Amino acid sequence: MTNDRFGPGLGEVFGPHQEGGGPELIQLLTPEGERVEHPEFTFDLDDEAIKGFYRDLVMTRRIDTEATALQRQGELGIWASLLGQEAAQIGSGRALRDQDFAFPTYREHGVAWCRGIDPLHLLGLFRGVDQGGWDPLADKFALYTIVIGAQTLHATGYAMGMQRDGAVGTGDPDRDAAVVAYFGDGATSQGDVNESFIWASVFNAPVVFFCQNNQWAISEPIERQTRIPLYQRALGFGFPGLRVDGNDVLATYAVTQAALQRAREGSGPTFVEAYTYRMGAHTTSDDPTKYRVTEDLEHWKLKDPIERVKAYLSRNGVVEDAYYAEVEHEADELAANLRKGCLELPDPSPLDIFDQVYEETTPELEAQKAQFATYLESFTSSELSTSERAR
Amino acid sequence: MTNDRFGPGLGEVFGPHQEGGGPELIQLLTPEGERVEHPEFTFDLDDEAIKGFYRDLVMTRRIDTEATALQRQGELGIWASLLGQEAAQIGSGRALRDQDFAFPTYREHGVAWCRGIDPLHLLGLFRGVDQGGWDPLADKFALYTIVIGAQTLHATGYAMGMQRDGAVGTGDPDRDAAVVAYFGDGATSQGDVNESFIWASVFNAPVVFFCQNNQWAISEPIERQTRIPLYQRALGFGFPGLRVDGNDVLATYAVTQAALQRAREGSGPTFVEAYTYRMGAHTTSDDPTKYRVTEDLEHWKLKDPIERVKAYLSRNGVVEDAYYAEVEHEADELAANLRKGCLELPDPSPLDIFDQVYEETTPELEAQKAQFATYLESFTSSELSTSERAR
Amino acid sequence: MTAITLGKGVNMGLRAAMEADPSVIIMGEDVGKLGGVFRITDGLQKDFGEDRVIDTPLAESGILGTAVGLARRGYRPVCEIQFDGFVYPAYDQIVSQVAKMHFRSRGTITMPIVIRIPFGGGIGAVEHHSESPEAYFAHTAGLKVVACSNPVDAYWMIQQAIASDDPVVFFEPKRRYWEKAELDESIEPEGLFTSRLVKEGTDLTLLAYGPMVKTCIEAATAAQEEGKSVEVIDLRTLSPLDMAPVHASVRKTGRAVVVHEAPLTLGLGSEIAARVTEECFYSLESPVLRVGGFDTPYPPSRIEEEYLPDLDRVLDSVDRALTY
Amino acid sequence: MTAITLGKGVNMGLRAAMEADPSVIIMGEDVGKLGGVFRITDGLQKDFGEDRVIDTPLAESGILGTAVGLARRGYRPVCEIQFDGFVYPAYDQIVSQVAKMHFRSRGTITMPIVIRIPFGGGIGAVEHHSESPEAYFAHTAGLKVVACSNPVDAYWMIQQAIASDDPVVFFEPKRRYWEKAELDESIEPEGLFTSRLVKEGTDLTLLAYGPMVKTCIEAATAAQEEGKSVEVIDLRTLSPLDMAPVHASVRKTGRAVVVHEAPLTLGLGSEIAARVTEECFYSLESPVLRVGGFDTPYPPSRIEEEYLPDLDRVLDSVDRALTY
Ligand SMILES: Cc1ncc(C[n+]2csc(CCOP(=O)(O)OP(=O)(O)O)c2C)c(N)n1
Ligand SMILES: Cc1ncc(C[n+]2csc(CCOP(=O)(O)OP(=O)(O)O)c2C)c(N)n1
Ligand SMILES: [Mg+2]
Ligand SMILES: [Mg+2]
Repeated sequence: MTNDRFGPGLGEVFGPHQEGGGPELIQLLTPEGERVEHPEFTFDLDDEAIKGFYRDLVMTRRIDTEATALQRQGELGIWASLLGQEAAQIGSGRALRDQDFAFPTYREHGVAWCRGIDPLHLLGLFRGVDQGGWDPLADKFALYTIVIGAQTLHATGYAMGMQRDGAVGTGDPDRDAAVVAYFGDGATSQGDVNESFIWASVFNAPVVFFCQNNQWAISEPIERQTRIPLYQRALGFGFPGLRVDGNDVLATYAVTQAALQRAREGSGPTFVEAYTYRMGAHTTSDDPTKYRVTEDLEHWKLKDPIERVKAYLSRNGVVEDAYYAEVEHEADELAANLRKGCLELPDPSPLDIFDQVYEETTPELEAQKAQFATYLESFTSSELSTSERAR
Repeated sequence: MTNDRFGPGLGEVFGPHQEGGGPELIQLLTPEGERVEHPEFTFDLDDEAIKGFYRDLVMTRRIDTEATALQRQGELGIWASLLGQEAAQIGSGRALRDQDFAFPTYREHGVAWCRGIDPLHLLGLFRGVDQGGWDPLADKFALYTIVIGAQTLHATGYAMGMQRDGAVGTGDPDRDAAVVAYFGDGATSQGDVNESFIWASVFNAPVVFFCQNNQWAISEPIERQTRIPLYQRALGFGFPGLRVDGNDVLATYAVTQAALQRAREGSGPTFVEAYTYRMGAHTTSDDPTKYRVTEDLEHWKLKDPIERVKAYLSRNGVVEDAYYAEVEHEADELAANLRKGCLELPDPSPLDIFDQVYEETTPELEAQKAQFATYLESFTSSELSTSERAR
Repeated sequence: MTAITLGKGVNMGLRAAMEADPSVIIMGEDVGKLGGVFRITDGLQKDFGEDRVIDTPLAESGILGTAVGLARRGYRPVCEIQFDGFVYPAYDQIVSQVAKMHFRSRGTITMPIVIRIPFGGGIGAVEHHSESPEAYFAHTAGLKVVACSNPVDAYWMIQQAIASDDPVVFFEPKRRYWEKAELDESIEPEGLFTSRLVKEGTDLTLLAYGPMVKTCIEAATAAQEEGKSVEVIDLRTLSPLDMAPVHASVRKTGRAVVVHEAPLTLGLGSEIAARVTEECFYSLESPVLRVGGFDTPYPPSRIEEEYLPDLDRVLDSVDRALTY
Repeated sequence: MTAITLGKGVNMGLRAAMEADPSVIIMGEDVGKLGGVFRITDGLQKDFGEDRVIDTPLAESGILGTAVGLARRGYRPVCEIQFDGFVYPAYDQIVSQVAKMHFRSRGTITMPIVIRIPFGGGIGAVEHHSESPEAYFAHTAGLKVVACSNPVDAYWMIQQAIASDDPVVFFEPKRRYWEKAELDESIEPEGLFTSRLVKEGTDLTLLAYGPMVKTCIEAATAAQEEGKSVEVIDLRTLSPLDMAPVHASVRKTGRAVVVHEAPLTLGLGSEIAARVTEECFYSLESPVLRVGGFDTPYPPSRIEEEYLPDLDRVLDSVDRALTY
């Protein structure tokens, strides 16, 4: 890249890309739990808030481990674990205001928690009883989007709607709103994601592009998607890009908060790269041993997003050990309820699907539904169907 | 953009975006026809070459005006004029070596000229007798691509093929090859174009992305596609972007030549923004008076790509006036032949299309062809078809 | 009563919809100052402003993807796809997002999006400008698909499509944009998802939509001179299909021919033939025949008249069906 | 003779093709080290290197678009689409570029590209992972479309598809990946674009492809116990369709039922029903019936067994046809 005639060399502009995130990494809480200063960003909440973050982080991880267990026991078809990404999600999720709207991928269980969504509602999609059990509009949290990148355009369009509703740049903190679009490192290669950057930039839409760079897209390392630090992508589209330590809940909160505020004020989009690591498999169906070495894992264990908060709380005597036990206990209860609720999730009725295709159903579907109903009735409990006999 | 916390501000990085292309504009020949120095790029050919460029420019413009006339007279269904973009196309087209491959849009008539393609072959698509009359593989010039942006991925894939064939970075000037992908300012918004940037960057493919920023995408000004200078897009993908005066054939040649050489050597992709202006309508079907003011046109007339070369040749006594007359005469002949050839272009046979769908045709198509043949035969010259009677 | 073109009908319908409902917005390439390459949105940006008539960046997926977000925010986007052949970059957003959102959310989210597509050939255009992709959408559960064939329907159907809380792909027969008819706004329109009998007959039923309706009426008229009584139905709605009038007609005539510009294989004709045969098996005196474009890409325009079904090709099939 | 699974059959076929022809390359998401999410490309990158087995960036349009360029350079790309529901971002490149290139260039450019798509439901997956989009491609002139139903066909058909100079969309019935069969490589395979009679019968003809072939054979066997003689044809090729054996069978049995997982409307069943009716009109004792997925998006997996055609739904239609 450093060819004079083709400068500016990226190195000169951004400094070299370094292991561990490089000098551009914004950090406010070290892995050891020490607060550090950053010239541009400060965490402006008190220790009570950090205490709350700790609870959020633990509860979120517990939801995740319980769901993983449920999958192992065959109660879920699949589960996408967020292990290691809790801080990125809680930090950004807690920066949202009521009137803001979040567009998740399929992994934002921590953000859902911040939106006040009953974790049980997250399980439906993975158990196969629905495609998301919450109310996306009431909870201001879109349904999980599995088609990579598609939601970034939805987020941008929604943000354009906020502009048209006069919900941006009014100066009224209860009114000014913004959107956050979640996506992964792999998603940055999709046309849709890049188109959303163009729309957001051209229309100056109030959207924060929050990319959790967990270093992997299933088996593909980040090098398959980019040869420069991801946050620099934004510069090519004319809006700022920042890299924050995604395992640092304080920094993630501070940066997302500032980016959201910037959007709410009408200053346009920001790209936030939360530099983190996918500690688990891509999903419960995946086998990472086929494509990555455990050294990385060990290395990242030392940067655990929860441990550093606990270290901070303890070192500064913010909480007694009792608090940890309390939270543990609360997490146990949550997990137990989650498990109980999961097993009780009702299966959908095959006949209902016909009514859910359209707001105004069609004669064709009515007919198919009626025919299918008759067909189902044809199996009286007494006589078994051939296939049941076959089994 | 200049918000400290969200720096680096683009202004600091690139300098402000200014009318006329800004300080970043690479120019070697002024509109007045004076050679100027550039710190990084020099034009290393002699006056003979410039004399040749003049001829290329004039011939190309003449092809264009003749085609436009043919359309007005109903001999072509539509024509996409390159008026004003001749230098961008001749400068880049002449920088190509035999072994290089070019992927055009629908407007690269000047590049086709440089590839030695009979201008008559360009007319087929617009007359509706074929979809490009040349041999894309033999001429190393792909068929025109109308679906905006699609060809940039083809170009990148082709370049990846060159890599696999060991035709890159061998140091053998007759072997090392590169690809140039042409596209417009509007095309930069398409997902495909941005995906091609990602592929080229990640695989370090030998491709030059040559964007003719003619300021318009039909009726939409460049502001609808980007809020920063287009060449800066490349920086977000990790390869260099440059802005060259697209009305300066010398600068365009020098920059494209250097970018191609860089690609051939194995140093990867470059984005070249040729800053120019669409002097005519989008196509003969378009009416620019509906959306743009004539002042701009007047302003750009002063930067005409041909006039400045003529001025240079005359001022430096490179040619006698006789030369201009010669070229004019040659252009007249070319135009006359083009017109004659156009009128003589044979219509395709309706029955041939069945054989062109597949390399190995299918029984279904054979049957449809046979049935259609019988049907056509059913109209003997004696008895007219109902529709003909109707007419 | 004023005589308007089909293009003007859409334009007037859009204007009426925007006046009636401030949540209606128009998005697309060149729909603003230019008024669209076919001038269908002419004058709308001037009167409703840049916030409601949006010239978008050049990317169809972006248009549909942001429309999904705007719809979720309560807007009713009307997206213009400049030409039939350019809808494919938006295919993923249409098929996986627009079409499925209501189902995925079990009805909590509606997608009142209209996708306007000028379609079909016959205007001497270059490749990708003359296609008939309607089957790609009619095969997609969650979408509704209609096609107008005349100025009056154009005016009413576009308003009904915009009023629909379900996504509607709205096909406009571009080569009929300049066809004229009298519009009497006082006459109430039928429902959007209904077929219409446009010419009565007793010997055979011609089924068509969009550009082929005119061709079929002409064919029926020509057949009449030869003593053949041909009934013509304008299907108007392609998904859902309104088969009741079709079945009634075929039970009467015993013969049917489906006509469209789209390639034969898996075109609408295949579905209609299959359904008619299922429903009217014992009434059929000949198999349902199909006239369509050939199973090739759209040809260079100098031979498009040979490629496209025309009066003679329709009459040829009518004869084949009648003499079966 | 070795017993192999369907998945292994594709894997072995890919390996054989890559050994036979150095221009064959594999592209896709996770096809390298991981060997694909279904392990279909397992071991290939290790043995053929990263230049021939390419882990691509995460973008399907990019995969197909660069494949077009590689094909033009003389390569034979085999593109893996990870799941059926993720092919749509590549739809534009497939429909407007891959399918039309040979036609546009009047034969000077061939597109020997294979697009591998694991398709269909029944594996308890989340949304977008269980779709049957084959009709979207079979309606597209310029593409050829096939579907394998068993390990032996998987092994041979993938090699034949790669050897084809025309683009082939290759559908793999993902829920049958683990089905086993004996492979005898010494037995010459039939042509790629041929249907196959897999079970003889006299009363009715079942037509299926991919995952439904097994279901139909089971249904035919069950019917036998009830004294009904059902013939089963594995269509194998969806575009072109190999109708000769189908017509021969229906002329014999007088009745036919087409079965697929894809939604009924405009599914392959519609085209097959229309053609069979056109060709065998006087032999038909009942209309050709269709069994397919309902015209809804694919449902949550806990009820997919109800949504998908199964033994009973097929038998139900068989009875309806026989008693028509
Ligand atoms: C359009 C599309 N293509 C492929 C897939 C299959 N797929 C699911 S997740 C995934 C990797 C995503 O990686 P990334 O964006 O980094 O998100 P992460 O899973 O790491 O959170 C892929 C390829 C998909 N869901 N959608
Ligand atoms: C995918 C697609 N969408 C829309 C169009 C219609 N269209 C043709 S040219 C054009 C504008 C292209 O602008 P630009 O990329 O700047 O190239 P220019 O015409 O200025 O050379 C549009 C929208 C198209 N050809 N393809
Ligand atoms: Mg990732
Ligand atoms: Mg332009």
